[in-house]
Amino acid sequence: MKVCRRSFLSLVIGGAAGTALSPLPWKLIDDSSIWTQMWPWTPVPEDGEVSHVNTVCSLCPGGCGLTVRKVNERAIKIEGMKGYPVNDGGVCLLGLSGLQLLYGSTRVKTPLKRTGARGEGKWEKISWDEAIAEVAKKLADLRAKGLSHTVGCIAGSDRGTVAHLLGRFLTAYGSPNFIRTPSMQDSYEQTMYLMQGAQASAGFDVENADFILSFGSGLIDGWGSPVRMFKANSALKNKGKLVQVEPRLSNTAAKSDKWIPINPGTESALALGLAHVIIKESLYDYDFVNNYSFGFDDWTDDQGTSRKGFKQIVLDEYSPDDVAEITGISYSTIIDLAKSFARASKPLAICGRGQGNTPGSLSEFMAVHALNALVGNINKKGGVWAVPDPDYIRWPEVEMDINAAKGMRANRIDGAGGKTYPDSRYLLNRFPEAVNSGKEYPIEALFVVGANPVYTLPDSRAVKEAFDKIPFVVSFSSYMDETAANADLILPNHIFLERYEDVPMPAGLQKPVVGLSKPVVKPQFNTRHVGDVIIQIAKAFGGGIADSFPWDNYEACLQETLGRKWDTLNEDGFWLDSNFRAPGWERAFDTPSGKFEFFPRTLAAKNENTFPQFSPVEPEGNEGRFPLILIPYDYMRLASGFIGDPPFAIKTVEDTVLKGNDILVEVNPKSGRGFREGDQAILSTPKGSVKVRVHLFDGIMPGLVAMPRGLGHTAYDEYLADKGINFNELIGTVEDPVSGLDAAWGIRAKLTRA
Amino acid sequence: MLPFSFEWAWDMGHMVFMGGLWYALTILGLGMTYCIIMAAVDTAKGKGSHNH
Amino acid sequence: MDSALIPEGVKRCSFGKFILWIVIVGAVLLWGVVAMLLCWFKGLNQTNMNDAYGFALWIWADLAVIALGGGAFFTGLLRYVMGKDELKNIINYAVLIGFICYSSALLILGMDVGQPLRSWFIFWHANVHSMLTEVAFCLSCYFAVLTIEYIPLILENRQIDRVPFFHNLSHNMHGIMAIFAATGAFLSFFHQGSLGGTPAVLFGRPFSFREGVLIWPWTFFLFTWSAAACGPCFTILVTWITEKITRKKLVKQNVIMLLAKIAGWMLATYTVAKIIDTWYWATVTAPARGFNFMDFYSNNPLYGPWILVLEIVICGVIPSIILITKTGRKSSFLLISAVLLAVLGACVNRWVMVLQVMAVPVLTFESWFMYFPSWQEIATTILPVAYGIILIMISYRYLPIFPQEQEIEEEKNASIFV
Amino acid sequence: MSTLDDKAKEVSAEAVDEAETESPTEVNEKKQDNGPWGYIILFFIIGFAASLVIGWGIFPKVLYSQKKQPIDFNHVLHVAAVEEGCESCHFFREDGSFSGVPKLAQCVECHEEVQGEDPNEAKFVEEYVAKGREVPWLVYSKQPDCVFFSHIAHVNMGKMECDTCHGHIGESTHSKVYEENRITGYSRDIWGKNIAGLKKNTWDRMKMDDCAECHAENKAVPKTVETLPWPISWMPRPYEKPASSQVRVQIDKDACFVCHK
Amino acid sequence: MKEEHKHVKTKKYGMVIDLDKCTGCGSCMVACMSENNVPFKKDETNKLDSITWLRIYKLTNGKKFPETDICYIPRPCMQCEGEHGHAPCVSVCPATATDYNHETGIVSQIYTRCFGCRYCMAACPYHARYFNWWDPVWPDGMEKSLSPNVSPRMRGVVEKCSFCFHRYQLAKNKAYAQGRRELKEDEYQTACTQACPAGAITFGDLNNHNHAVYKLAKPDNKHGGRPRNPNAFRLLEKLGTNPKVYYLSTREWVRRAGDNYIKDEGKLEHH
Repeated sequence: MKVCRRSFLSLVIGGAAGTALSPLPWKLIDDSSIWTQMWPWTPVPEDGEVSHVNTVCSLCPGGCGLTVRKVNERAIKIEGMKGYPVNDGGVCLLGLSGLQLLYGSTRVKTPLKRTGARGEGKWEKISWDEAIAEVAKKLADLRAKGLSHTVGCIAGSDRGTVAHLLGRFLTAYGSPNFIRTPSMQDSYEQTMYLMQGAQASAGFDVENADFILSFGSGLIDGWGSPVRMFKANSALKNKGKLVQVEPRLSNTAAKSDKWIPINPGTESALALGLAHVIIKESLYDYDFVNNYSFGFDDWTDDQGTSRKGFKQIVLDEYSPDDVAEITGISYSTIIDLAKSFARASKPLAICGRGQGNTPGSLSEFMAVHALNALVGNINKKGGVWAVPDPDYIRWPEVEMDINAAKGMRANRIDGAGGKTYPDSRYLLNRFPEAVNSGKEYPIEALFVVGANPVYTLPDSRAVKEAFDKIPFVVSFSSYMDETAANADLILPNHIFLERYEDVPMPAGLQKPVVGLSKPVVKPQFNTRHVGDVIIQIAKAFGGGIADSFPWDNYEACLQETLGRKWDTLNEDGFWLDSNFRAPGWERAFDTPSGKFEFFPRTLAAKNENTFPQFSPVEPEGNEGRFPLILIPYDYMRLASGFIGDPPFAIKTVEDTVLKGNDILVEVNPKSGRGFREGDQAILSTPKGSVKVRVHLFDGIMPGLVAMPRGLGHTAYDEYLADKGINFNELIGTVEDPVSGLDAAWGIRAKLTRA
Repeated sequence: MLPFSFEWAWDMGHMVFMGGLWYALTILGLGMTYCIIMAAVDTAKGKGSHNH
Repeated sequence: MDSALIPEGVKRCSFGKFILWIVIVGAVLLWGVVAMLLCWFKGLNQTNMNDAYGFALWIWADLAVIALGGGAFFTGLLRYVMGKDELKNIINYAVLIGFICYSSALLILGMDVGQPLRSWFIFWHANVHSMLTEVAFCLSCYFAVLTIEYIPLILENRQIDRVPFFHNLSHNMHGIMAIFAATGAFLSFFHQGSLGGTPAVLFGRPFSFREGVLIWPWTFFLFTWSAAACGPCFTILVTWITEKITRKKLVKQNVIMLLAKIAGWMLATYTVAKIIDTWYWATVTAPARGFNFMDFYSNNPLYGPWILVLEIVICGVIPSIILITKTGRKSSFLLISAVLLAVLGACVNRWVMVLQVMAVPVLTFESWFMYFPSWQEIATTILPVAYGIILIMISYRYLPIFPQEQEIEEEKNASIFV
Repeated sequence: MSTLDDKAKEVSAEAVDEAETESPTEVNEKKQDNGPWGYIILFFIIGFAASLVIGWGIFPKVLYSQKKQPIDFNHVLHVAAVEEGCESCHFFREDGSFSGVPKLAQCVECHEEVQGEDPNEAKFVEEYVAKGREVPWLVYSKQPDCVFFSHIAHVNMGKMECDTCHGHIGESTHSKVYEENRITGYSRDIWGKNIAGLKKNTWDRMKMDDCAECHAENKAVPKTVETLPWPISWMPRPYEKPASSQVRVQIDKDACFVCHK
Repeated sequence: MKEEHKHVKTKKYGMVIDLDKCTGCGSCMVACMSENNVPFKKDETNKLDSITWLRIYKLTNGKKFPETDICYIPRPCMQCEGEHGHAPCVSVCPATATDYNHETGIVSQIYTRCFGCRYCMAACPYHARYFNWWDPVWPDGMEKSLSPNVSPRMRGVVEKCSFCFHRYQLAKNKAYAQGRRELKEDEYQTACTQACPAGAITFGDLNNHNHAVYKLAKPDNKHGGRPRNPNAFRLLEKLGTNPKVYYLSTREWVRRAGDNYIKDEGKLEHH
């Protein structure tokens, strides 16, 4: 026993000595640490040949050129395209996160058909043939019943071949209900139309302006084409001034040369007050006003009635004293601002709040635009240009059969272009109400393309209700967004990095530009180009509908449409109308008077005293019950459009905006008495109550509560869903009396302890 | 620890530091070796086999 | 039951009682082990540390136990090098406490690093300019010394001692223990110092940054000094606690008195040095970097000037006075209060040098960083305490830790008979 | 409790046993069979030898898994067929990156149809060329992800030969077995065939120390770069003076980033 | 070794960020994350465990409405030079996992060498260093977007901005292919510089008088690189970290916010 025990011990000691002299322990120590350096669950990106592909971003209306770096077949980095007329190398964080959308978990990977209740998230994978057959059958049934006009389509854009294909399909099928999602573009288009008689978008030559007066436009918060605005803003530092009029210290306000806090909703009063000073001090552009404008002085209308001109009205009613009272801006500030604006060599006044995702009051847009007219900064360098759409889509007339013609005679469901709002083209804000009331007719089927109305439209509850009333909703979304989640059928589109598509006219650009999205990588999933799907659905119908789509597929259609531009686009990534110059003042105004109309005659004939006039848009709610006013704010790091923030972007959001899943609302310490930083609170508006946290911020006017847009998604993936509150749940719509567009800028609210 | 590591470049700090370290290690090592050997020798001599 | 293993001539509680206590403390230990495994397998996300609080509770615990384990090296130095022979009666226990402290420190370090399997890089790819490298080297070397010092104690177990080889080994080790002790003192001096240097070389952190001499900031010396002062205090404290629990006098009072007196003088001189250091830092070092003294002690929910008063006055000046005066030492109450305060002082000092350093904002636009440890951190910090108690229990029961125990027992019995 | 108790008893029993029986007969025992020492030494040797065998012999076999290349490749045949040596297939791209193992597209230039009668050739064309699949070659010299290595800096600027690091792979007629470390996933060629990590040739190992060794050697050369040739044994051809005089071999300890990413 | 340095024009890559132009839009952060395979997790609102090599701080001047002002400060790694490469973080690293590269002036971080002691994080006053508290996890499929030029970090190591050093390497490869050893100014630019829509970031060699960064910051390289442009400042200049990131601002309060001052006037309250 003794021997045994000692021998065993000896064996062990010998073993240990031998092991120590063998490579075993040392190699194991080494290898185990190398193992920690190469943990199999830490991915190793594959290396390979690097290449670059140029394409154009369509995640927002900005339309930036992108250069995508690839390694073999993988796209690994998005960068701004150098030399692209919009962004020249710069790129915003949403564009930079594009690969997370491409490869992300929010993608709809194959056509899906709902199996559970709406929004329950239960889906059945179906083939493309089945999906297209199902849509075609549904549409054919409706058409057979004479209900073709009850089919609607909500699209994120009405420009470019895809939007035209959609519109064309609806026309050939027999529905007038193509609706574009609303933005400040609607108001600017109408302003252009009413004051200048132009069917055009407003382009802003911000690069050449030397004094930008912004009425709440978030020039560096994502307004217009964001990257371009950043660049212009930087350039302005050396040669000009930016004055920001806004109740909250937005980033734009903070970076401006002067921030002028204003009582919210009184911007047009300020514009008219400034006009007052400019006119009174005779600082306006005589040449333009005398020779190219109408309605400045008193005039006589068609009925022979003598009407007060812009000058007289402004001088009578908008003295700096009165305006100071309305806006809360001091008398001297108004005078100084008016003078420095008018004395600048290229002053530019702009509006459209925040990122310009909401249309706003038409009279405000016109008042601001009138300022540009006063200083003659229209259609010239450094000013506002009326930019016509690039005219390259020249397709043969749609072949409408009887059914189509009948359907097209129906009134639009949203009332745009109707009796009340003859000059409006799309009024999506009226859509939920129209569907819910069922006054006009029910909507039996709805297509949603490049839009996420369930999330982005104000008054979420009404929108949801309307969607519940529509029996057949088809989403073409590439992502499982809120609208897709509430659809019956999802026909996922390729995302912009996988498809060809023309991207015309970046928002606010003063030059007609067409960009081209190119497939950077092969489609990653079983998705299909929405253009192809439309063509295939049309073909499934046969007859006039099919005949209206003479192309084999979308790419053929696009090539044929672009014609000689195709090569340029493929090579350079964009086509720029090099002949386009500032339209100037001669023959630029297609108004009844042939001049710029301070007082739109078309409007004046119908509706007296709509302009120039400060007609405040009152925020909804009772002041007694809701002592504060809730306003939204936009912020570059939060995408508030149809795309939600990808993981990288949401990661950048500060903890004073989002903490955990709680959204923080900004309140001035004066209004937020009793609250400490980060306290929980209940924020209520007439539309609903939500739980928030309080962020005390001196940069916001007392009496206001500000909430960022872009949070509160219920769809998408775990990186975005259920974080914060969607502002649209808390606000309703206010119809602009002239345009019918949504003019709401805030809503009454109260903040109580949680 | 070992001067052939790639990033190693001898300087004064190394000399002092490593000198101190190896000095200590040597003393400990030699001391223990001494004790073990002496213990073995003592055992062989028959010391310590006690009956107290 | 286990009487054959218990040293001769001493009494121990029943085996059942002993096991019961082992199980109770073992449960706490197990809790700590579970937390430790969580940290190892799931990573440091189990803690509440963050990018601003990269060093937290563990590093504090580390610094604190090392400071308190300083009793081993200092007592060893006094006993073997300085020739304070009386201390042989407490050196065993000092070594045991030191062993516990240092093994705990190494264990905590093993948990604290993000990649424990690579921690040998600190040796292999050492950057000798880093205080942490010096700490790691000296710490592991000194731990080896403590092990060497602890081994003879184990070998003196009644049964092991019967094996001739082990008996001789222990005998020989005792023979040259002075050399080991001297080496240990040398190593200890440097790693205690390096730990002091660790926060003090952070010139990006004006709160902890200290000027110094050559490569050594003042806190290098202060830490060694304070460990030499507070370590023996901890030894006295633990001895006292052990005596209370065992309801037995284990070390004669003259030994305690001697150690207390030396510790007292160390503490007194340390406190003076610390005051000078603090004054210089507050008036010269920090202001040169744009900081008012009060910037470090205001505008936050925890760190006020009180912590400085606690550390320097209450846990420095007061125990110093008690320990250097004979009357102070004579009173059992004052003596224990003083060593307790001194121990607390060392802990507070290490706390300040780790946690407050992390908490103080340096960038003007940042605010104080506050942190509360997660249960995993707390459990793993308590783990060494449980482990230490168990090791003391076992050692006390089976090893002749207290050479005077039998003598005192006999004297007591004799006095009864008289 | 009982076990501890038993053990204690056992120990004490043994001790008693030892004390009682051994001591008186100690001298005799030693004389008779040299006591327990013989066994002790024997078992020590057994343990020692066994662990050496395990450590040096069995362990390496267990540590590495063996994998065959999907296609047995004959370098000799290919080198003979191309004009520019290694660079015909392993070339530099325009951006200075190194192409490494050829892609299928390159091979297809010659191998669209089956050539010759080698079954490997047939397999290659059938399974990969016809199906358009890339061949999953196993790369012997594959460095881990954390390593950045610039081939062009060494080949073009440093005028090094492929052989120096890769050995005479161009002279191989078959693909050798690829050995993969089961723990780390490394190719064995990185650590080297020799389990002790010893090497004879510059290409025997590819660990960081091997890079360092070569870089350190270069450090020893005269500093005035223009007056080289370098006295470096592996430098096969006369040193060519580079366009710029700033030849600098990375030798500084601060240059971690040069090779790590 | 010293002699050899003479043959190489040592670079001092640095950055100048114009805070008047910076809009706080976050492009630089995302460009950096996307370029450098920075991981992300479900909740990133705890900014103390959220890895952003380049973090944008939002500063306020602390005044009441309507005198309030805000400014954004993008903060990459400052690539401190300290005195002769004695950056706060470099000398403390026990395993030489981080080092000051004298050729470029960039502070390296070798993830596979780092064993996660976090001493460097304690040393960095700018909080530019980040620890991988979690395993990096990319949602299914998204690892396709990872760049092979930067290796993804494993749990338990520290990482930080490298001034996109891999871009320097790749640029050099490209130059080598063309037979050059020197890089032109625009050949090596960081991802954030390239992406910044406002053009607020400038990157280049602070030793090279022709480079834009030199012209903007006018560093006094003889005196620890102190900026001679009166509008330029560096963060925590007084600590002697000698950072290579310069900021420009015409606003006095912003420049003051860059450092601590003894006298209370103009000093920001801790908020």
